[in-house]
Amino acid sequence: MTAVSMAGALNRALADALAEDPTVLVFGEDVGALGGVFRVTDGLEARFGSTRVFDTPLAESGIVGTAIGMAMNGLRPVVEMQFDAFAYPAFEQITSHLAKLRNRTRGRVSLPVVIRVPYGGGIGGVEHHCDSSEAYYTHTPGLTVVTPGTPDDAYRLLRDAIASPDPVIFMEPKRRYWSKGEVTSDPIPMNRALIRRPGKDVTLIAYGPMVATALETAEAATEEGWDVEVVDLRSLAPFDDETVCASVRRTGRAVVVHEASGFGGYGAEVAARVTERCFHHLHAPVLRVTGWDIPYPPPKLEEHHLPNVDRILDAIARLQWDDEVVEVRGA
Amino acid sequence: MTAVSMAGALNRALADALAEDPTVLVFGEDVGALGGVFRVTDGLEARFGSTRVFDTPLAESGIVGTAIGMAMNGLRPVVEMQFDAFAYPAFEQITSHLAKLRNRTRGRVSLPVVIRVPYGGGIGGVEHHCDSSEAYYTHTPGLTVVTPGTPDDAYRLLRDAIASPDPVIFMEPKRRYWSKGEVTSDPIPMNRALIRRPGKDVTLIAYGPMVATALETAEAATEEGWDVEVVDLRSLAPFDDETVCASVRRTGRAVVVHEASGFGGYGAEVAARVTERCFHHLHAPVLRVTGWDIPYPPPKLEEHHLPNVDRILDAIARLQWDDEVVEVRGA
Amino acid sequence: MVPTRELLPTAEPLSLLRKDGSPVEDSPLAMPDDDVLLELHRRMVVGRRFDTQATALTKQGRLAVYPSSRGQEACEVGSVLALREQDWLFPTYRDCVALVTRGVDPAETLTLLQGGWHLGYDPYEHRVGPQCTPLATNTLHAVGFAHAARLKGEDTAALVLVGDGATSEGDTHEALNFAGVWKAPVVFLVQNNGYAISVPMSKQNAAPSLAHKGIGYGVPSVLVDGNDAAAVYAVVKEAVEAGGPTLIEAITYRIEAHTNADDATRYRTSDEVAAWLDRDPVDRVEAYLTARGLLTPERRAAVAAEAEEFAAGVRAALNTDHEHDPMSLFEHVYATPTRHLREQAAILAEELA
Amino acid sequence: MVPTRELLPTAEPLSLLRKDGSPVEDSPLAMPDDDVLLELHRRMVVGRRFDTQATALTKQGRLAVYPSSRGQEACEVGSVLALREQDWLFPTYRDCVALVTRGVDPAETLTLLQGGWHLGYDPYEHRVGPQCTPLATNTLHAVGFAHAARLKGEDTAALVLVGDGATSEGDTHEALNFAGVWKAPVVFLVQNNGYAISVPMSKQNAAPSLAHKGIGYGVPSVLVDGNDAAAVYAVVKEAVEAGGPTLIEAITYRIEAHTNADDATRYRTSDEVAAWLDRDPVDRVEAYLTARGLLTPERRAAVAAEAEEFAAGVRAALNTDHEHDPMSLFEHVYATPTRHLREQAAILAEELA
Ligand SMILES: Cc1ncc(C[n+]2csc(CCOP(=O)(O)OP(=O)(O)O)c2C)c(N)n1
Ligand SMILES: Cc1ncc(C[n+]2csc(CCOP(=O)(O)OP(=O)(O)O)c2C)c(N)n1
Ligand SMILES: [Mg+2]
Ligand SMILES: [Mg+2]
Repeated sequence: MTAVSMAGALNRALADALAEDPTVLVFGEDVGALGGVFRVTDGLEARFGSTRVFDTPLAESGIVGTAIGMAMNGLRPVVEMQFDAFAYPAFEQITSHLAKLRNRTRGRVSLPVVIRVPYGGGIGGVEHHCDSSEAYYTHTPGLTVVTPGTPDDAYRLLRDAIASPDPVIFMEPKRRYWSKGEVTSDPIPMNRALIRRPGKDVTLIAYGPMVATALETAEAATEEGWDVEVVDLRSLAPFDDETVCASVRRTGRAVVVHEASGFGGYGAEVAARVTERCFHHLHAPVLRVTGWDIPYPPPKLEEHHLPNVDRILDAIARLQWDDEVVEVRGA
Repeated sequence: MTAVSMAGALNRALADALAEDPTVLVFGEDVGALGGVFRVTDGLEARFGSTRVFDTPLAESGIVGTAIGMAMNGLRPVVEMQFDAFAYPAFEQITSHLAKLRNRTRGRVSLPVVIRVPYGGGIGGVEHHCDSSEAYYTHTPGLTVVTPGTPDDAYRLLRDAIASPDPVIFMEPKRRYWSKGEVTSDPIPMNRALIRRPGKDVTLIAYGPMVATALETAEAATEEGWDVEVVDLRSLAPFDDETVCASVRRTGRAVVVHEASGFGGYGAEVAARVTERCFHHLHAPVLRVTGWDIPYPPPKLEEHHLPNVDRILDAIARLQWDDEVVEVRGA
Repeated sequence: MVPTRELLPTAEPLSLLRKDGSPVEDSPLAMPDDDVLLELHRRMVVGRRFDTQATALTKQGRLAVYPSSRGQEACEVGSVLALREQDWLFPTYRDCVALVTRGVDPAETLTLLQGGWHLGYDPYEHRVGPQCTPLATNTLHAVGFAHAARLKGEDTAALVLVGDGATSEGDTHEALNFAGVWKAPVVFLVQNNGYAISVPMSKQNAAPSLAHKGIGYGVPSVLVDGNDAAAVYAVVKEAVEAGGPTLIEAITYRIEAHTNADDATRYRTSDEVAAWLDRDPVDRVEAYLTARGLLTPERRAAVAAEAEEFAAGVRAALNTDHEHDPMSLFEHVYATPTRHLREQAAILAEELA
Repeated sequence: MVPTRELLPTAEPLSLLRKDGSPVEDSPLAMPDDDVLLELHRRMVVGRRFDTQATALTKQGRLAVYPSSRGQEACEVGSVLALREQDWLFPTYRDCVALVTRGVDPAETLTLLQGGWHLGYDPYEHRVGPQCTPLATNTLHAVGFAHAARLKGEDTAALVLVGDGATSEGDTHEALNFAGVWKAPVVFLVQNNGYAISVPMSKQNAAPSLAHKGIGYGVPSVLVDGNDAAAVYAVVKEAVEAGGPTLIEAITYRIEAHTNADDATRYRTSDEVAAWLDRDPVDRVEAYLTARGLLTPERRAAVAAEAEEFAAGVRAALNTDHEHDPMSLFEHVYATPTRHLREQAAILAEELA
C-alpha cells in the first residue's frame, strides 16, 4: 500500500461510501465542482453525479436542517462545514434537533447524519478559520464526536461515522490534511481509543492534530529518561474510559493535550474523569496542555498559542517525579 | 427592607439601571407590553417608553447582532433570550463577534452587552425550555458568565453586569424566580465567589439554581456529622480560584454540583482546576453531582435527572472518610 | 403556473366563503366538492371540541401547558385535508388539531404537552413530523424531507406549518431559499394569527404581507383568508399538486391566549377578540352548508355527538395516570446505549431500588 | 418615495453609463456632477492599483491571503464616495478597496490579511466597522448601529456590504426584517459578483433578482449595474438621503479567483471572464470622461502617478517586518485582563524570557 494524505484518505472514504450505499449523499458549500476548499470532495460530483454530491446555497443552518429532513426520509447525508467557526450558525439545528430527535421520538427517528468540521489551527489561517470547537459538541448528549489523528484513522473513522445510525460530528484536524500515511483496514471500533505508543512512566492523552505532536514529544522525552505512553482518543464522545484509565492506572501520571482553550475545554472532562476513576493511582494531578484562554490568535502569533513539544515536556516535568509537591501555577 | 422575589429583584435592577443611565436599553421578545414571559421586565416599557424598552421581531441572532451594533454606537443593550435553548440561534453572533470584538479591535471597540438567559429546569417545562447551557459560554474566551443564587445577588450581579464594559452572559435560574429574599447593597465584586455557609469538612461548590439545594444539603449533612462549607460561585467565567481553592485546601474534600449534564460540563473545569491546584490537600477526588448525560427530560421525569440533597449527600459519603479506597463508579 | 400561484400574492386574501357563509362568486379558487366541505365541517367541529377539551384539562392540571388553536381551525383542518396520503405534515406546538385531523391518536398528540415524553406518536405512522418547538426550524426539515423524496423518485409533498412570528427567524429564509433553488415540493403555510405571544404584526414585519417574501426566493406565493376552510383547502391542494414550493399566508386569529400560562389582556383588547369571533371559521362553513341544505339538523347533531365522544375519549385517556419509566431516559439517546449511559442508568436504578 | 426606490426593483439594472462609456439618456438616475465623476475615476484607478499590488504581495508571501475585488471597483468606490462623513461603512473581507477609498490607511487595511492582527484600524477613526469574515453577520451590526444613531437623534446612515452568497444566510433576512420594522437608515449593498467562491447564482437563489427580497420586509429595493460607478454612486446617495432602509443589488463580477488560494478554472470558463473584462468599470468612466473632455491626458497621467505612488507606499509598508508582541494576545480579551489571563501571560512571558 502506498502512503496517502489525510485529505486523500477522507476523499477515498467518501467515494467508497457513495459507491457502496446509494442512500449516501455529500453536500455543502463548494463541495461540488470545486471539490471543497481543502479538496476533500475532489472529483466526487463528477463521479457520482450532482444528485448525490452537490453544492448548496450558503447557509449552514440550512445545510444541517435539510440534512435532518433528508435523514428522516431515509438518506444518509454527509455534510461539510467549510471551517469550524462557520458551523456556529447551525448550532441550534445541531443542538436542539440533530442531537435530540432520536430521544424525542423514542428511537423511531434515526438521524444518520455526518457533519464534517475541519478544525484547529497551525495553517496560518485568519480569524474564524482555526477554532477548535469540539467541546461545544462533546457536551451535547446525543452527538457522537470523533476525530482522526492519522490518514488511516481518517479513512476508518469516516467510514464508521457514515455507517453509524447516530449523528456524528466528524472533526478533521485541518493542519494534518497533507500529512501522509498508509490506509489499512484493521477493524478498530469507532468508539475505542488507541495506544499509539506504549510507555511506562506517564500517559499522554491526545487527539486529532495533537496526536503527531504527542508522538514527537514521546520521542523527545526519552532523552529525559521518561517512557511516555501516547493514547489517541479518536472518539471524544463517547470517551473510552477503559483504555484511558487502564493506561493511567499503569503509569500513575497523565497529561492531556489539545489546541482548544483550556478553560471548560475537553481536557477538563478528561482530567476530571480520569481523576475520579484513578485518584489513588495518581502521583500528581492530571495536567492539561492547551491553547490559552483567548480567541484564536492571528497567523503571526499562533505559534505562541499552540501546544508544542516543549510545553508538553514541561508539563511532564511537573508531574511530581521526586516526591516534592507539584508546582502550583496560579492561585 | 422587605423580601422580594428574584424576578422582582431583577426587575428592580433593570429599572434602576434604566433610570440612572440613559444609554441602557432593554429589548427582546415580549419584553414590552407583556413584561416578558417571566415578568422580569414588567412595567418597564410603560415607565421608560418604547424607545428604551421594546419588543423586537422574533429572531435571536437578530437581537444579539443588532445589540452588538448598538453597543458599537455607544449604547448598553440588555437583551432577553426567552428560554435557554432559544439562545442557540444567536450562537454565531455571541461566539464569533460578541466575545471577540474587543480583542479583534485591540480594545478600541467595547461591547457592554448583557444577554439575560433564563436557564435550568425544575419548573415542569417541556423540551427546550430547561437546558443548562452555561458550559457553551464559559468555554468561550471574551465572555463573562455570571449567575445569581439569591434575589440579593440577582440585583447586584445584574447591576454589575450592566455596568461592565465587557459582554456578560447573565444566566437566571428560572426555578428560583419566585424564591424570596432581601436585597441589600453590600458591594461584593461580580467576579468573586461567596462562602454562603462556612464548614470544616468538605467544600460544596454550587451556583445558580443549585445554591439553595447545596445549603439544604449542608443542613441535612449535619445529621451525618459532616460540617459542609457551601461556596456559591456567582461568577462562572472568570472563576474565582482564590476563594474556591482556599476553601478546598482547608477542607481537603470537594463536591461540585450543577444541573447541566456532567460530561464536558462546567463542573469538569471546576474539578480539573481545583485538582491541579490543590492536589496534595485532597483526600479524595473532587466529585461531581450533575444531570445525567441525556437531553433534558420531560416534566414527569425531571425529578430523576436533577441533582438533589440525597445525591449530593451520597457523593459526600464517597469522599474517602475512612481511609478506604474511594468507590469507583464505572470503568 | 396557475393564476393563483404567481410569485406575488394578490392584494386581498383569496377566499371562497364570506364571513356570513355566502359564497364569493368571482373567486379564482375552485369551490371544493360538497363531500369535502362536509368533511371540513365535521373535522373542524371535532377539532374545536378537542381543543376546548384540552384547554379544560389544562385547567385541571392534566396538561403541563396547552397552546390552543381555537379560531384557526380552517387552517388546521383545511390544510391537512388537502394533503394526499403519501404527503407529510411538519407541525408546531400549536397544531394539535391538525394532528388529530391527520389521524394521530389524540392522547399521543398530547403526550408532549402532558409532560410524559417529548413526543407521543410515531412520525412514520401518519407521516407527521415531530411537533416542533424551536420556531421555524421545522421549515428546513420539511424542505430536506421533500427534496429527499424527489431524489428517491417519490411523489411526496411536505406541508410545514409556521406562525407569523416564526417567519422572522433566519431558518424560515434559508428554508424558502433552499426550496426555491431545489424546486422542492414543500408547502409553507404561515398561520398569521396576528401575534407572536404578545408581539403584533406591526412590530414583526413591515411588508405588505408575509406572502410577499416568496418572490425573494422565486417561490410562488398566495395570500388566503385563513378563516375560510374552503379557501385554505383549495390553495393547499393546488400547491400540493403543483409539485414545487409554495408560500401561503393565511390570515387568521388566535382566540385564546398564547397558552394557558399567558395573559392576553396585557396586549390586546376584548373588542379585537370579539371582532374575530364574528369571523368564526366553523360558523362560516356551517352557514354555507346549511343554506345549501347539505348540513341537515341530523348531520349536525351527529357531528356534535361525534365531537362529544371524541372529547370523552380524550378525557378518559388523559385522566388515566401512566407510569413514566425513569429508565427510559437513557434508552434512546443513542441507537445503542453507550457504556457510559449504561453506567449512569445503573446508578439511577440503584437509587430507585 | 422616489421612483427609483419602490419596494420592487426594476426588471433591468439601472444604469447611467453604457459599457462603451456612452451615457444612458433616459435613466431615472441623476448623473453625478463632473467633479464627482472625476473623483470616482481617480479613486477607482488608485483602488485597482492597490488591489493588484496586494495580489502581487500575496504571491510574494507578504500576505496570508488576499480576496481581490478587481472588477468590482464601481461598487467599492461608488458606494463609499456616496457616503457622508458621519455615515458608517460595514465591510467584508473583500472590501479593502472600499476601505482605502474611505481613507483607512492601506497598511492598516491589510493587517488582517497580512496576519499581524485581526484588524488594523480604529473603527471610530474613519467610521468603518471591522472587516467581517463570518458571512452576513455584519448586516445586523449595521442595523443595530443605525438604529442606535436614530435613537440618539443623530443623522447617521450605515452602508453594509455583502456578497450574493451571503444573502442566503439567515442573518441577512433578520437584518432586512429588523431594518424594515425599525425603518433604520441602512443601505444594504449586495455585490452580486456571480459567485460565492465556486457556487454560481443558479445554485444560490431562484428569485428574479436578489433585490426582490426587499418587498418581503417592506424595504425599498434597487437593481443597479454594478460596473457603472456613476449609477452605483447615484443609487447609494439617494438611499442614504432617503433615511430609511434600502436594499441595493449591484450586478458585477469578480475578475480574480475568490482568493489567491482558489483555483477559479475549476468552476468557470475564461470566456466568461473575458466577457466581463469587456464591461470594465474603470474603462467605462474613463471613456465617458475622455469623451466629455474632462479627463485630459494630463489628469490621467497624474492619476496614474498617484496610483503608482500609493502602491509604492503599500509595498514599503508591507515589506517592512514588524514585531508582533505575543503578550498582546492577552491584553484585550477583557477590558481589564482577568487574574486568570495574567497568570497565563506570565507563563508565556517566562517561556519567552
Ligand atoms: C427559536 C425560538 N425562540 C423563541 C421561542 C419562544 N416562543 C414560543 S412560541 C413564541 C411565539 C411564536 O409566535 P408565532 O410564530 O406567531 O406562532 P403562534 O404561537 O402565534 O402560533 C415564542 C417567542 C421558541 N419557541 N423558539
Ligand atoms: C458563515 C460563513 N460561512 C462560510 C464562510 C466561508 N466563505 C468565505 S467567503 C465565502 C463565499 C462568499 O460569497 P459571497 O457572499 O458571494 O461573497 P464574495 O466572496 O463573492 O465577495 C464562503 C463560503 C464564511 N466566511 N462565513
Ligand atoms: Mg402567531
Ligand atoms: Mg459573490
